[in-house]
Amino acid sequence: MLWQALALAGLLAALLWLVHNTQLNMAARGIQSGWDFLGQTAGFDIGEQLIAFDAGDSLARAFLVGLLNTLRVALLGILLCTLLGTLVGLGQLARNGLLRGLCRAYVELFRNVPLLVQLLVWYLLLVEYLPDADAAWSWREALFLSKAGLAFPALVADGTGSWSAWHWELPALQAFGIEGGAALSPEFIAVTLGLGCYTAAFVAEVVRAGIKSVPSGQIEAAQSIGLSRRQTLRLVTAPLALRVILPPLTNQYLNLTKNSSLAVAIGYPDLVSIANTTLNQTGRAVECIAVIMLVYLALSLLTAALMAILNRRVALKER
Amino acid sequence: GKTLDTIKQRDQIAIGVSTGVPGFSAADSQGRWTGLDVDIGKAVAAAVLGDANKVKWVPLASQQRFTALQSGEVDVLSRNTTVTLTRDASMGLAYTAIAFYDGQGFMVPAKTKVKSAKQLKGATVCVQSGTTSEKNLADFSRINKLNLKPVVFDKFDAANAAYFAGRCQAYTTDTSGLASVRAKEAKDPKEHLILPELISKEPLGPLVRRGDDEWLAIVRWVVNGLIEAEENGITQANVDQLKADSADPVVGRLLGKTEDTGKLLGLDRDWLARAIKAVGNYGEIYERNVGEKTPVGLARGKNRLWTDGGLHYALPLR
Amino acid sequence: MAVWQMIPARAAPEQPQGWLAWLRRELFGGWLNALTTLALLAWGLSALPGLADWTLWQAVWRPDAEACQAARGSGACWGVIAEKQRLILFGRYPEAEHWRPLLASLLLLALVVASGLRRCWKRWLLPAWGLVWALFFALMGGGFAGLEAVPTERWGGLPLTLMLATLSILLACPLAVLLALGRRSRLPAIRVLCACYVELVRGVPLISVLFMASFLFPLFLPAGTTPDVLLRVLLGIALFAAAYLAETVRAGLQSVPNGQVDAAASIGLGWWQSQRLVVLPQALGAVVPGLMNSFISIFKDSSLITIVSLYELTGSLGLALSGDPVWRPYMIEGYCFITAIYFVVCAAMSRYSRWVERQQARALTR
Amino acid sequence: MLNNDDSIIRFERVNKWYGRDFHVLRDIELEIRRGERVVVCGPSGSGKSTLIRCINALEPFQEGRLLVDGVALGAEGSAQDKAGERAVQQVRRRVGMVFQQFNLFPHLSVLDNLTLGPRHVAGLPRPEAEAQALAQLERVHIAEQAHKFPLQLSGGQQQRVAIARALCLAPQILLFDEPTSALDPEMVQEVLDVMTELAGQGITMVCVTHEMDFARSVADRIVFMDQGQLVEEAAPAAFFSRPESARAQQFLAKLHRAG
Amino acid sequence: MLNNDDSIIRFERVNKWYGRDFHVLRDIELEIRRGERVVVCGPSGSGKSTLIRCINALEPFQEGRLLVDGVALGAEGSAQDKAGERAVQQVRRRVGMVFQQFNLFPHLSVLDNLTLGPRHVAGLPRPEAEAQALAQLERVHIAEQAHKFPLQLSGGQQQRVAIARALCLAPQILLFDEPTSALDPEMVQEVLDVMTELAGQGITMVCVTHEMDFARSVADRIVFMDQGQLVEEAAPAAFFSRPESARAQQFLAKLHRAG
Ligand SMILES: Nc1ncnc2c1ncn2[C@@H]1O[C@H](COP(=O)(O)OP(=O)(O)OP(=O)(O)O)[C@@H](O)[C@H]1O
Ligand SMILES: Nc1ncnc2c1ncn2[C@@H]1O[C@H](COP(=O)(O)OP(=O)(O)OP(=O)(O)O)[C@@H](O)[C@H]1O
Ligand SMILES: [Mg+2]
Ligand SMILES: [Mg+2]
Repeated sequence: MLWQALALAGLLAALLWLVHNTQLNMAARGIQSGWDFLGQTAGFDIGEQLIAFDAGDSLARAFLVGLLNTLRVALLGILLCTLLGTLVGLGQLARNGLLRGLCRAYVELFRNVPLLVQLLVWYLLLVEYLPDADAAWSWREALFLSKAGLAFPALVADGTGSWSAWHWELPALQAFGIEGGAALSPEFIAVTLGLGCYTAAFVAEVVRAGIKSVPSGQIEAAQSIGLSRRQTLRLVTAPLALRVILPPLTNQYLNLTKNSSLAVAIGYPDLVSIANTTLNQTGRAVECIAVIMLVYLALSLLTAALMAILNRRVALKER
Repeated sequence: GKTLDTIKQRDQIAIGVSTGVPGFSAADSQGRWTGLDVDIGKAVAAAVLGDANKVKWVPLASQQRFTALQSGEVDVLSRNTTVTLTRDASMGLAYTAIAFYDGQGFMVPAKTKVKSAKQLKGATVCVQSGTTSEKNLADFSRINKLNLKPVVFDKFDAANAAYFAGRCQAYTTDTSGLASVRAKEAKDPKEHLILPELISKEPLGPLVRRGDDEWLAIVRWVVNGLIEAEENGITQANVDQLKADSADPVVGRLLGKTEDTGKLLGLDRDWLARAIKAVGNYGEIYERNVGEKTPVGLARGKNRLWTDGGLHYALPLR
Repeated sequence: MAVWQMIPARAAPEQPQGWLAWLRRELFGGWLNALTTLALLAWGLSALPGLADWTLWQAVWRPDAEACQAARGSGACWGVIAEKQRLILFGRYPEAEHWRPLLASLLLLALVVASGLRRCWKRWLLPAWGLVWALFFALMGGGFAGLEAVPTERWGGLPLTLMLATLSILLACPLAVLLALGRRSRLPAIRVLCACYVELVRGVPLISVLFMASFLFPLFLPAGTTPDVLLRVLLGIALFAAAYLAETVRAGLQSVPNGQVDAAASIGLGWWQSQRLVVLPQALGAVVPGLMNSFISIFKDSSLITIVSLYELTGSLGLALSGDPVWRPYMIEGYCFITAIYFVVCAAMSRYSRWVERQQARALTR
Repeated sequence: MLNNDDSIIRFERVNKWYGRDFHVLRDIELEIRRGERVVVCGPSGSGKSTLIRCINALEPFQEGRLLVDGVALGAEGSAQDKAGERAVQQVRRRVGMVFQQFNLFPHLSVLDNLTLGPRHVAGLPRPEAEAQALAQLERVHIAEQAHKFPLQLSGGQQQRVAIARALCLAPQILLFDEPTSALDPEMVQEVLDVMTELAGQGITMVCVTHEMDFARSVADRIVFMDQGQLVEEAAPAAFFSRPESARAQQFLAKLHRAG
Repeated sequence: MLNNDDSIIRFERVNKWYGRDFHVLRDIELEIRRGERVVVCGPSGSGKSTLIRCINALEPFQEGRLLVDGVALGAEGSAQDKAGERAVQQVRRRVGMVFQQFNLFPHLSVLDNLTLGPRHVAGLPRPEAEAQALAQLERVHIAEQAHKFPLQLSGGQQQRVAIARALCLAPQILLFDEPTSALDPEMVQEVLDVMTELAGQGITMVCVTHEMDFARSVADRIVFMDQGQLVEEAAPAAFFSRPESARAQQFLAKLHRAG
């Protein structure tokens, strides 16, 4: 009891001290604080946006744009790492020695190099080695790949609002690169590829461990009731392995989401990048960093909660 | 004031500089800091501590700079920082003097044949985050309906690298920055063109923390003193001699011969003489770091003295 | 009823042995297998020559900017490493003094390696750590005995990476153990506190912690008492890493059977004694791979401090190349160089962890 | 050795090694007749499990030949790759197996455990497969547990489900590998009872067990193994009263002392 | 109940619950004299382990009082926080305990296992502690294993190390919780032999065991528990020949059938 009270009191005192210092410091230096700045106009543009945004919108909306950009990268990265990771993980268990070796090498290489370096390399590869926007590689005049990213046809509305107004718009070469259609920026591609490939190495290990964790007795039992190799995999091994795989896989998804914050290093306007800009424009450092932390925390807790529900749904029923 | 006391006590000034803008503050191959911003810092150190080398240089990314100053990590922020109302009024900062008049411009690869920023419709523009440049760009784009697409990097060198790699069709920052980047970092400076438009006013100068007026005054008057020195023909070379035999009452006042201006600032008589002795007058600093004979090669332009038709108008030291 | 005769054991019929048989079995056993092999080989053969050309045959090895320029696109320019290696490895440390960071890093590396060997687990190891750290900082910082003083803002490159990684691991470990013990404490307040800390920290990205350490932390302290930015970043990484390590340690604690605690109590050991002498040694032993993985992460994560303008290995590569128009185009070669460094260190760590696991299994059982 | 039509399992000089040096089955010659109930016993590690796992093609062997209900399982590497695969599937359809650790599929309900084979191997539609599964569950007296999950059952119940699962493919042969040794003492009897019931129904059974009471009352023949060889085979009465080989005598002596 | 000076353990209406509802020890009244050898038996789950773990203060109880060698262990929450802590330490120095699962420290050599208590609790310097540990190892006849690690020993050897470890603090009382039930049958006897030897040396022993032969030949008294209560206590001869309570009769009958 005494110890608990002491620990709590100590912690509280430390916190109070920090808050007090901060207040003193901020007051002494005339730093303004508070959340009112979220309502101010942003005054800056954002290069990529899922919802309409221009410099006249509020900072709150800028944060929202950043958050959506983060989610976009995270979701695509999760998709990529799951696909690639599963393939590589299965490849590590393949009968073919060459394939096994390659997959092993993939895991070792991507796991043992810092993600930041990988992101920088991907980005460098894209902007250094792809052709300039005005000399883009094109595929059937529909896909264009260049330093400006990947442009592809998109459905667009011409503003009249009726259904017939929707039409396919092809990208085309203009004075400053590719216009029209939709495009993925090289920053986005680099972040997605980087996150996806990096996390895939970890997912591969998770998948491999999951499959190996299925007791051999289960597989023998399946064989002894006459299931073929593929049926065994589909009906017994996979569902059992999945239950083992799911929790660590969630962790990897969470890691990927958190790691998407490194996008700031290569100029992708994710939440951290927007917060950084805002911090500079308004000087509200405490608030901006709090926004970053709270948003990621909320994302983590949300994902964890969802996965916990899923986990419970698939958990083996015991007495 | 308190700042001055602590500085004297630790016998060192902490000065925030940028992580690398050639001509303003950049590390040379020996890792020594050089540049216009750096020289101003040195002048302050010489004036206050008597030694231009008693400085702890703190390189700061643009997001770090204000908190570093606010929190006391640096005493002066001499880091090509634009003075704006927000920064002055709400962020716990105070500007001292303007050391460099600048304006934001664009640089494009010469081969694009773009001659004016107004032709940049729809272009992708590399820009560094956390600067006034971002906002100016947005304003310029809106006013002229250019629909410019910014690609924002957290560091100056990352933005440079992306521009030179060809990621963006244009690069925007203060023209001084553009010139210095083109001079020092372009493989062939002729391949890049700085467009004529200036889209903003960018008065750059050292900043100090709010709440210590004495310290603010010291930094402000050191900068003014350097400009005044140029106006009065005091140079690094002749300062000692002038101090010994000049009969000019203005020179005498500046160099502490006839009047003790130092006492008013909490310094000694020779403060300005030492500063000039250490780094020269404003004109010398300018020519040494960014002038036309340097790789950066900026003409004095607006940064001439008012007597020559420029904007530098030192407040009278008396 | 029947009784069989004694049958002596004999050796199995000869299976084809050797690498040829291995190749046959592994690569061409079954048509699907053979097909895979052929497809992979075809792919490899189509990609390899180009790669080999680029990395080896067409590459320029001399620090010769013009030759590099000529080979650009077809061959690598390894000369850039030769030209810039010092800047990449030591950042902005004064060039004349480069022997100091080199020596300091070697000392540190040697000590880390020595600490990994069972043979060196002697009494002198602890004082050795103290001594080496003292030497490290003395060498790096200088300012005595004629050594030029070098402020921390000029430290950079590999020594900085090594120092940050090792020191933050050293700082994080004890904290992690305390947190893990705290999460299993009988006292609810302590349990909740530790759990909150761990979960909160694990929920946010490292760079937000680094931002906090480098931009915000000074605001939290009384004016004028701001510690060096290096120290703050170091603390930030350590506090962050501790949360992750704590979870690993906790898993280890859970793997120790309750009976061990009972037994320790029954021979009269108190709570702290039984944790220190009985539970922790087993718990930490059980999670060596997990701990090692965390260490690898910490080492890799040290690269993130470039984002807050400290020039460790990744940052000093940018410093070395991005400001130099002559060599900037060869960034990719630079990345290959530091990638190799990171890879070697991390792979060595994971090899080591596997070795330890095998050693443990062998040492403790018959 | 007779080659009469009655034989349903025949080992012909089967030899098996683990690795290169560990000779685990040595020149096994054994013939089991249709409907016969054989108990295999012997000390731990003598190769009993390996022997019956060969019958189900769960283990390959390196020499000799094994005929199971007319299908030939050849030695590993004997040139019949593709045919071998098919033979294995045929054998497995005719042989049911019950494991020591039950090996029920924990993610499927009892009913799904039972219908998995019939539906995916025999291709029965679900309703039929379920009807049949329920019938088998009746046979082992746990029809009321059909919708529970394996881990919700007691050990004895789990093992009975495992037996029902083996029966669902209507096998010619049932193999048991120490079906009661993972059970708590109280539950052993329920499983033995079910097995005794089955034995009365004319199915061929090969059973590895140390339950000597069961062996005595149910088996037609007892096979004693040691160090990978068949050492002795005899009718239960004869085996228990006067074992011939020294090793069997030793083994029985130990069992008695423990019992 | 007598309050003679001879008594070394005395339970006074001890009651214990697990959680709120599970009443595991009910009004236990039990007195054990110095030098007495008591065997506790009873069906699984009857609370035997809980009972003797209370003696070593490994389990707190909620009501009543327990005197161990003159030190009083109070009920949980009875106002003696700080004193309670000290009492627990005192008790544990006087009581040695041997567990079913041995609970040797696998990361320490046999010698270190034995010297851990003496060095860190009694504060003995290492050489002395080691000398004493070797003496105890002699006593259980495995001095030659001193430098091995526990997992390198057989179960019987491990249990003997555990006994030696308990002896190293020179306890007044030795508690055994089913010391042989985790052992392979061949190894049971070696441990029982060691225990019988110890019993001849006058130390107080409380032993939970189902080894009835051992109980018969060594115990001074047998205590029979069921459902958390003491049901019957008697001299071994009397207990085995004519148990009084119906439950003890049942229990013995089952044991006989199994044996
Ligand atoms: N996959 C394997 N690889 C190598 N050796 C094995 C393998 N499986 C079993 N063995 C060894 O083969 C021998 C025979 O094993 P088997 O399981 O057939 O014995 P068993 O008679 O069933 O014994 P038990 O009564 O213990 O089940 C044992 O010594 C065992 O250790
Ligand atoms: N920590 C606990 N929490 C809740 N219930 C417990 C706990 N420990 C034991 N029990 C329950 O208390 C009862 C008595 O346990 P105890 O271990 O004392 O029995 P026992 O007589 O030693 O049985 P056995 O012969 O199986 O060892 C059992 O029903 C057991 O399930
Ligand atoms: Mg077996
Ligand atoms: Mg018990």
